[in-house]
Amino acid sequence: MKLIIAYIQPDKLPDVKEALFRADVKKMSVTNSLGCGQQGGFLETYRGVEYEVNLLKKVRLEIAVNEDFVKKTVDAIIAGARSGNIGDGKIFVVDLPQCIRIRTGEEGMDAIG
Amino acid sequence: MKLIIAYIQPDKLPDVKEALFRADVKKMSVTNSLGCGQQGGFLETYRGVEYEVNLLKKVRLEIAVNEDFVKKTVDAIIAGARSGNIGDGKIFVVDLPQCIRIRTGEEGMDAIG
Amino acid sequence: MKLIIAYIQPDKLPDVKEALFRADVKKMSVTNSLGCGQQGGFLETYRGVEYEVNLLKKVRLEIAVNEDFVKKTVDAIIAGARSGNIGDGKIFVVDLPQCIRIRTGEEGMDAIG
Amino acid sequence: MKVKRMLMTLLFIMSGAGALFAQESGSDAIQPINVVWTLVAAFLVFFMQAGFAMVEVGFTRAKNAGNIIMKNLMDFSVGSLAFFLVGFGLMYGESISGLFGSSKFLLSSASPGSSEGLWEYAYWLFQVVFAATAATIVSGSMAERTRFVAYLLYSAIISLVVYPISGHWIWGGGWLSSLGFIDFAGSTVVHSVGGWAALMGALLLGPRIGKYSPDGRPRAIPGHNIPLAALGVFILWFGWFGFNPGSTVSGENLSIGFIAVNTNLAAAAGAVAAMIMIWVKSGKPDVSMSLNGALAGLVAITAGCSSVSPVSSIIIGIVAGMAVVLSVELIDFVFKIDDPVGAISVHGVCGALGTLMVGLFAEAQYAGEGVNGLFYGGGFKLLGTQAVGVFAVMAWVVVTMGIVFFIIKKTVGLRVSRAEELKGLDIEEHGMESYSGFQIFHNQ
Amino acid sequence: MKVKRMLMTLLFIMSGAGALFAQESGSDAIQPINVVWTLVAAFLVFFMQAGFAMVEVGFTRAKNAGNIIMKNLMDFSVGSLAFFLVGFGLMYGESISGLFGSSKFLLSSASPGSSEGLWEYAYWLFQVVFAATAATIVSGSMAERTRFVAYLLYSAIISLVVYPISGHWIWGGGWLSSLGFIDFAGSTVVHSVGGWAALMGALLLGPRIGKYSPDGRPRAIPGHNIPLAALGVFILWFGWFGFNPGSTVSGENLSIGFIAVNTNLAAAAGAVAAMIMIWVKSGKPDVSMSLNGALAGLVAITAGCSSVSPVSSIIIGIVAGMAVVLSVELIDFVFKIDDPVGAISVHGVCGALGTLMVGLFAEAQYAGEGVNGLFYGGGFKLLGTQAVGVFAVMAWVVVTMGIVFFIIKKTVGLRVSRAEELKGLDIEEHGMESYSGFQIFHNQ
Amino acid sequence: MKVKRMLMTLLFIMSGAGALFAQESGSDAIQPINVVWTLVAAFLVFFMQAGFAMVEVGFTRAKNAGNIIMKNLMDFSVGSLAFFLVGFGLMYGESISGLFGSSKFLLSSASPGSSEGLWEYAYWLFQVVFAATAATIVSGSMAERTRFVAYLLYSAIISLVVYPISGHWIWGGGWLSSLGFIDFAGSTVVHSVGGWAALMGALLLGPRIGKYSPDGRPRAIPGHNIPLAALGVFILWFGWFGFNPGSTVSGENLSIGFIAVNTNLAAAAGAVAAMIMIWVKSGKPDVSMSLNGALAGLVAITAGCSSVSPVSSIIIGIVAGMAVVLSVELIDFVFKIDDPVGAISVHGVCGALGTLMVGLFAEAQYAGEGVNGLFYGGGFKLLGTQAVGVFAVMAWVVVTMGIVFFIIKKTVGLRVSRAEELKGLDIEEHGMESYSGFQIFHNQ
Ligand SMILES: Nc1ncnc2c1ncn2[C@@H]1O[C@H](COP(=O)(O)OP(=O)(O)O)[C@@H](O)[C@H]1O
Ligand SMILES: Nc1ncnc2c1ncn2[C@@H]1O[C@H](COP(=O)(O)OP(=O)(O)O)[C@@H](O)[C@H]1O
Ligand SMILES: Nc1ncnc2c1ncn2[C@@H]1O[C@H](COP(=O)(O)OP(=O)(O)O)[C@@H](O)[C@H]1O
Repeated sequence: MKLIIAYIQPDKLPDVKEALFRADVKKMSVTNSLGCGQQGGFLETYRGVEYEVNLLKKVRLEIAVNEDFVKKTVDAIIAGARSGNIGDGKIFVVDLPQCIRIRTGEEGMDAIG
Repeated sequence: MKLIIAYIQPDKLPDVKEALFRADVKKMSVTNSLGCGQQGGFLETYRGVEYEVNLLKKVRLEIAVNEDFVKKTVDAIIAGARSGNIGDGKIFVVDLPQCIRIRTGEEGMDAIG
Repeated sequence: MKLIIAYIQPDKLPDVKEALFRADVKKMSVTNSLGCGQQGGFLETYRGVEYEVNLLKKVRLEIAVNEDFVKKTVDAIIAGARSGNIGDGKIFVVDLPQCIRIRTGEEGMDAIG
Repeated sequence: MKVKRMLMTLLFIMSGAGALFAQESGSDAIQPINVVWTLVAAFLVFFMQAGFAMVEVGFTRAKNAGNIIMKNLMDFSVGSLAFFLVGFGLMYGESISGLFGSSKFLLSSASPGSSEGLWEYAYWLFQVVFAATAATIVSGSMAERTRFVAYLLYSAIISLVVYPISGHWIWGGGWLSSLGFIDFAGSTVVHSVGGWAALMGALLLGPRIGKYSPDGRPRAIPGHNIPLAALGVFILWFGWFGFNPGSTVSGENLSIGFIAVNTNLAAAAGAVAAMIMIWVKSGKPDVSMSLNGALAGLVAITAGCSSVSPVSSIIIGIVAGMAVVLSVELIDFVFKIDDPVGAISVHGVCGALGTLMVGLFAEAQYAGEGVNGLFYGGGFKLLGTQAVGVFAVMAWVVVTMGIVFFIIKKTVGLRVSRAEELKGLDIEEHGMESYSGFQIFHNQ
Repeated sequence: MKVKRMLMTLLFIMSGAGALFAQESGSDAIQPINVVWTLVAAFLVFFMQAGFAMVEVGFTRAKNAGNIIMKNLMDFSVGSLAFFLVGFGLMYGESISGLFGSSKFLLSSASPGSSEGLWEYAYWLFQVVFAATAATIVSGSMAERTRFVAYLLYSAIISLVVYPISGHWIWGGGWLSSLGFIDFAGSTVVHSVGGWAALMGALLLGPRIGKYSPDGRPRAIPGHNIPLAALGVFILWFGWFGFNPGSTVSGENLSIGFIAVNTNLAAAAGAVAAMIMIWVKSGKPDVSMSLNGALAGLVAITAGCSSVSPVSSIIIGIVAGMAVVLSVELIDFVFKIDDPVGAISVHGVCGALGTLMVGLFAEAQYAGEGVNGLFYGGGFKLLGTQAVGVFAVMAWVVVTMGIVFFIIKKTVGLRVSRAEELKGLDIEEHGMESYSGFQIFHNQ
Repeated sequence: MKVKRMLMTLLFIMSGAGALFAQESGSDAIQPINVVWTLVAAFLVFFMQAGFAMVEVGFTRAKNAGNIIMKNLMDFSVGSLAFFLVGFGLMYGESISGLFGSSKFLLSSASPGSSEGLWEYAYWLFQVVFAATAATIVSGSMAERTRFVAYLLYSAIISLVVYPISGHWIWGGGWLSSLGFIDFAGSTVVHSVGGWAALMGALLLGPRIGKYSPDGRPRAIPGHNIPLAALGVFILWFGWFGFNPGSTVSGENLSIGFIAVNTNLAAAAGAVAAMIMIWVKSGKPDVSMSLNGALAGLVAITAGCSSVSPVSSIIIGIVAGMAVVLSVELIDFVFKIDDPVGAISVHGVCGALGTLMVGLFAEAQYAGEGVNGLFYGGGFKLLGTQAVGVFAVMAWVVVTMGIVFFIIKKTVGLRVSRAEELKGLDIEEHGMESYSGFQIFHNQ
């Protein structure tokens, strides 16, 4: 199994969720995050002073999937999140040796879905 | 070493913390998260309109432990978090090759605790 | 590649960011987190009653880097975050087999930076 | 001086004492007590601007809070200037065949030399805060998706022309006032005008993204700060004690106490009724709906607060409280018009309803010689007049504001882009965040 | 009619002008200035509802904010109706052997026909906002764990019966007033009644989950919005200028300025004293405690604001400010009663204390012929009377409200389930969140 | 019945007396209407304390919100006591060669015996809320980095000495008043004094950490709660209707309406002008700057509100609205003084500007016999006098407050440590959080 971690633009979340649902990845966890990257950050001014935003709002997705789902999931995320502009984000894939469903105690691949 | 990631119901946090303390797992990190899963989500209405909550509040635990602690930790989480209802959550276990304590620079197993 | 996860004191964030920039690690993701550890927690009183803070505010850094950057990154974090007091935090290093840049679809090492 | 004369007659009908003074020299009528009372009331009504701002901010999403603040600040500021330049004159100037006023522009009727001249200033202040109330109602129904420039234009126009003219008909000695139409403090003049304008605005804007699911079911988009919204409602209730009792523009008119009691009872009844209604319908006592209920009661009693008994006020409040719940649902589910704060229902619908109910509950002992509603032996006469007024004003506003919003839409554009709406108007329109540092999830 | 007659004579003696008319026909004694003053004061006191709501919301947790709003909105709304139907009559109606009133139900004593009839409306409004103040105090001490339905029942009962009867004893011409008991603006009539009711409520509810550690040590459950709480305190302070000076129900009574000064000085002294006290005790100047200190000073001066000197007011404020800190600790550490906002200490304890201190600081030159406290040669007489009043009212409220809450507990149930309490009352009782979108941690 | 009898005797003493004097004139001035008006105005001005608190909280960061609340609560509380003990006497006591007052300490001039004696209480209340306004302005510019103890000391001193003395010069019958200097409601007496004190405070404190980049470019540190700040501005605007019209301290003076109109128009014009200005300069209509614009207009019209025409008021508002934007930039970019809320620009700069503009726009028909500004044929005479006053007061405050802050800095210390500033003053100075449970990022 793999644990997929993705950082996307917050306003892309609805689109990404939809893309994932279509790829029938129905389970995920979402966290707010601040990102630092190439992206300059849209210019914010406050009281006429330029506001140096070097930590930009991002949304962090964490999705545990079985091997055969990895590609579909990654593609869905890209499909939903890509705008072609700097700041679109990253996807990280980590090995996931073990997964347990608290409710049932099921382990491994059955627990993922 | 392993890095244990668990998603639980927010109102279970006190119980889980207690269970972990009893299993003397005394260190952890907690983050707010929104989860998407089987759970339909308790019905919320606002101004008489049903509120479609497809992202439910969850709490994310991150606990780094030594191999011999993995089972105890997982069991403690389950003990504290299980209600038997959909939405109880998941536990993910990831390999943790390296761990450093910032204060002392200690590495590996000594740094965990 | 490696995924570096670090928990630091919130008020150390500016220093750590600076240290990382100097080590030219320019990309990272930051999340708010509550930590539980050795640290007793500074004493807070509210309306004259002692406030038992057993979950302390921490900041969680997530940084994906190439192998040759791991040491520089870890050292930079330590340099910026260490105060020598309990509560300075931890650094966890996880293997990162795969990384994708959403904007371009680039994979692996090129996608990290 | 028509207004002044009307005022006198008003006082005459209402209070023995006041009338006595009234006969003797006109200027004597400008008693300090009346000026003080009118000003204090005006201050309270001004404060309602803060109430509206808080209600609208609280009932919408965090990412648009600053934009709503701006809209509320500006509709009052721009409106004040517009009403000073033109509006007041159109409303209270020399009447052109009962249709609109034609003098008093730039407050030319006021002067520091005489007590009437000075009174005119106080009177203007009381009028401008009413005009601004009508204007600010609209920002609620147009929240979270309107271009800021478009809103500025709208604010100027409603205060310049639309509000003053229908206002002239009823309070400026126009045709409706001669018909005997009763709208003591402005259920129709102020609230319905705002409400119908809000309707047209929301209609031409269309719903917010995500408000309706693909299959057309309405989705809830919960407000982000209920405590602030509640504070707003309390402030509005507080300000209403200036709005209704203050409309005597006379502190010598002892019925101010009576009017305040009616106002309070209707609001209380409205809140309770709305709570029960939504409780029964949705299974839980919804907070925001109960808050709307209080406002509904206040809006509804505004027309008749000096013409009906306290018990009737309670009934009027109950009807309004129930009506607002049904109206919100109707507009949301059936008409599928997206009104984030329920402005159309609270101000438009309940304003009309309240004005009509004067035709049912008016009693001579409160309303004055021979003025009785249907339930008190007055027959359908008054009810008819009230209906004429309600619909005449509705027609006027729907048509004029419809045109105004349409022109704005076709020229500067009424709505922000999809991207802007998703990111939020605070960042896109004003380049700032309202809650800097706070971790906020923008689900939709 | 006792009150009414008193009032007449009062006005008669008072105003030069009024006195003149008074000879001709009593009616003209109702001077506009008195009606205006009483109404403006009533409006200010109404606004205190917003203050209470904000204080209670701010000092409790985010997950229960909407529920607290609802409770504050509803105790005023339900209370207004209850006081209109029954309460006012029980308090100010024809006295049955000094125990309770028996007429004026449904405000039958008011009428639009005469100036006295009209005055009665204004007077009722001033009274209803006082009744609502007593009622709303309780929601603070019962916050975060009370069933909403139970609270609705409570609100109705206190405004229907409990408050009016003890009120009758003191302000309605009842037995305590005949004893010469002094409670000018309601330290006892309003605040202690609310405070003792709050005590019984908190007692029967038990502490919030997590408030006391297994070994019984109290834990702090910090409020979630201190700025809002502070705003609430400023609003209350503002409203108190209606509460105390307004209690002359006469603008011709020039001592209103003097009363306002005393009110302000006591509040300022209370805030400073509380800050220093907590600073010394806990090492840091706690914000919420200092805010409580200002309220403590206000509550304490309410009884004697027209009977003591400004310097005495400062002393009274200091005593109250120190007392509130000690009382909060006593209740929290020793009695282990969980009072989230400190309502029992602020309103109950400081209300009683303030009423007693009139017996120490009263001076004839302010309080009137021969009325002197212990420190001004009056001996223990007045102090004794004050004590009788304080404890009589305390006994009355403790017993009646104890019974009321007990019955509610045994029937509909007073407290929500553990699960509901942990999830928060907003979601469980009202199906909504107060800060939708905000990331919030619910530690406990 | 005793209470009531006492009350009556009390009333008898005073209003009996009042009536008597009334015949003779002189104390004819003490009409109930004037006392009521002055008190209501004083209450409104008091409420401005809440406005300042909310504006300052909203425009700064969440981690310091509680500390700002404390400072606002305490400068009023400490200030009230200080002004009672000494300040009032220095300002309004027997003048020592036009420099400072020397009697009326501890409000000794007031007494319950006569109507003048009672009037003095009302007058004191009106004065103390003005003094507190000057004091509270400073907390904004010193926000987020000042030691709490240092701030307490400052508050005491400005209310004890600094404000009263320059106040004496202008309102206490001092040398400036004899020169014919016009500052009707305190653009200079109150706002400039606060503004210049704010300047010295910010200057001696130095900028917040992170406010200026190493290369000296200013960085924005956005406020954390714009809705609260906006509420504060609405509250201030509301309170200003007590501040300016109330300064007649007479309800019989019918120009109160005229003054209120000027106040409102200047505020509206200021908001619009500031919005346009910042829009043009930075490309977006900044919310917080527009809010500052409204305040700028209010501050600027305060001096001349009874001396200029409504149209002039609009012009004055526009000038102030534009000036505040430029001034904020000048101070931020050029002088590199860190003023988190813009207090120096709004109160100092616009206060001075407004006072000077009286010398341009004053018209005899409003200002009284022969008082004309430069634009109305009065030549440079009045303008000169205004300039003398503005700069005299500026010099007085800059010097005295400079010394005061310097001494505090060298003794108790003015600023918190770097670590404390980073962690936030709420935790470090008061051991609490203002938004417990909320997830907040403290970027800087
Ligand atoms: N190496 C990294 N480690 C952790 N997070 C990263 C890394 N690189 C990018 N991110 C996250 O992805 C977001 C987008 O990256 P950015 O470089 O700005 O855009 P792009 O990838 O399109 O160039 C960043 O804001 C950050 O949150
Ligand atoms: N595959 C997954 N990847 C990431 N998070 C998951 C995954 N499955 C479940 N979760 C997290 O666990 C929570 C509970 O899962 P859910 O399916 O609702 O309950 P249950 O596991 O009892 O069926 C979800 O809300 C989500 O936060
Ligand atoms: N084993 C662990 N698993 C997860 N997070 C940890 C672990 N140990 C420490 N942390 C995080 O690091 C923070 C600092 O650790 P702590 O033990 O308090 O300080 P120190 O490491 O200096 O002794 C904790 O608050 C927690 O957020």
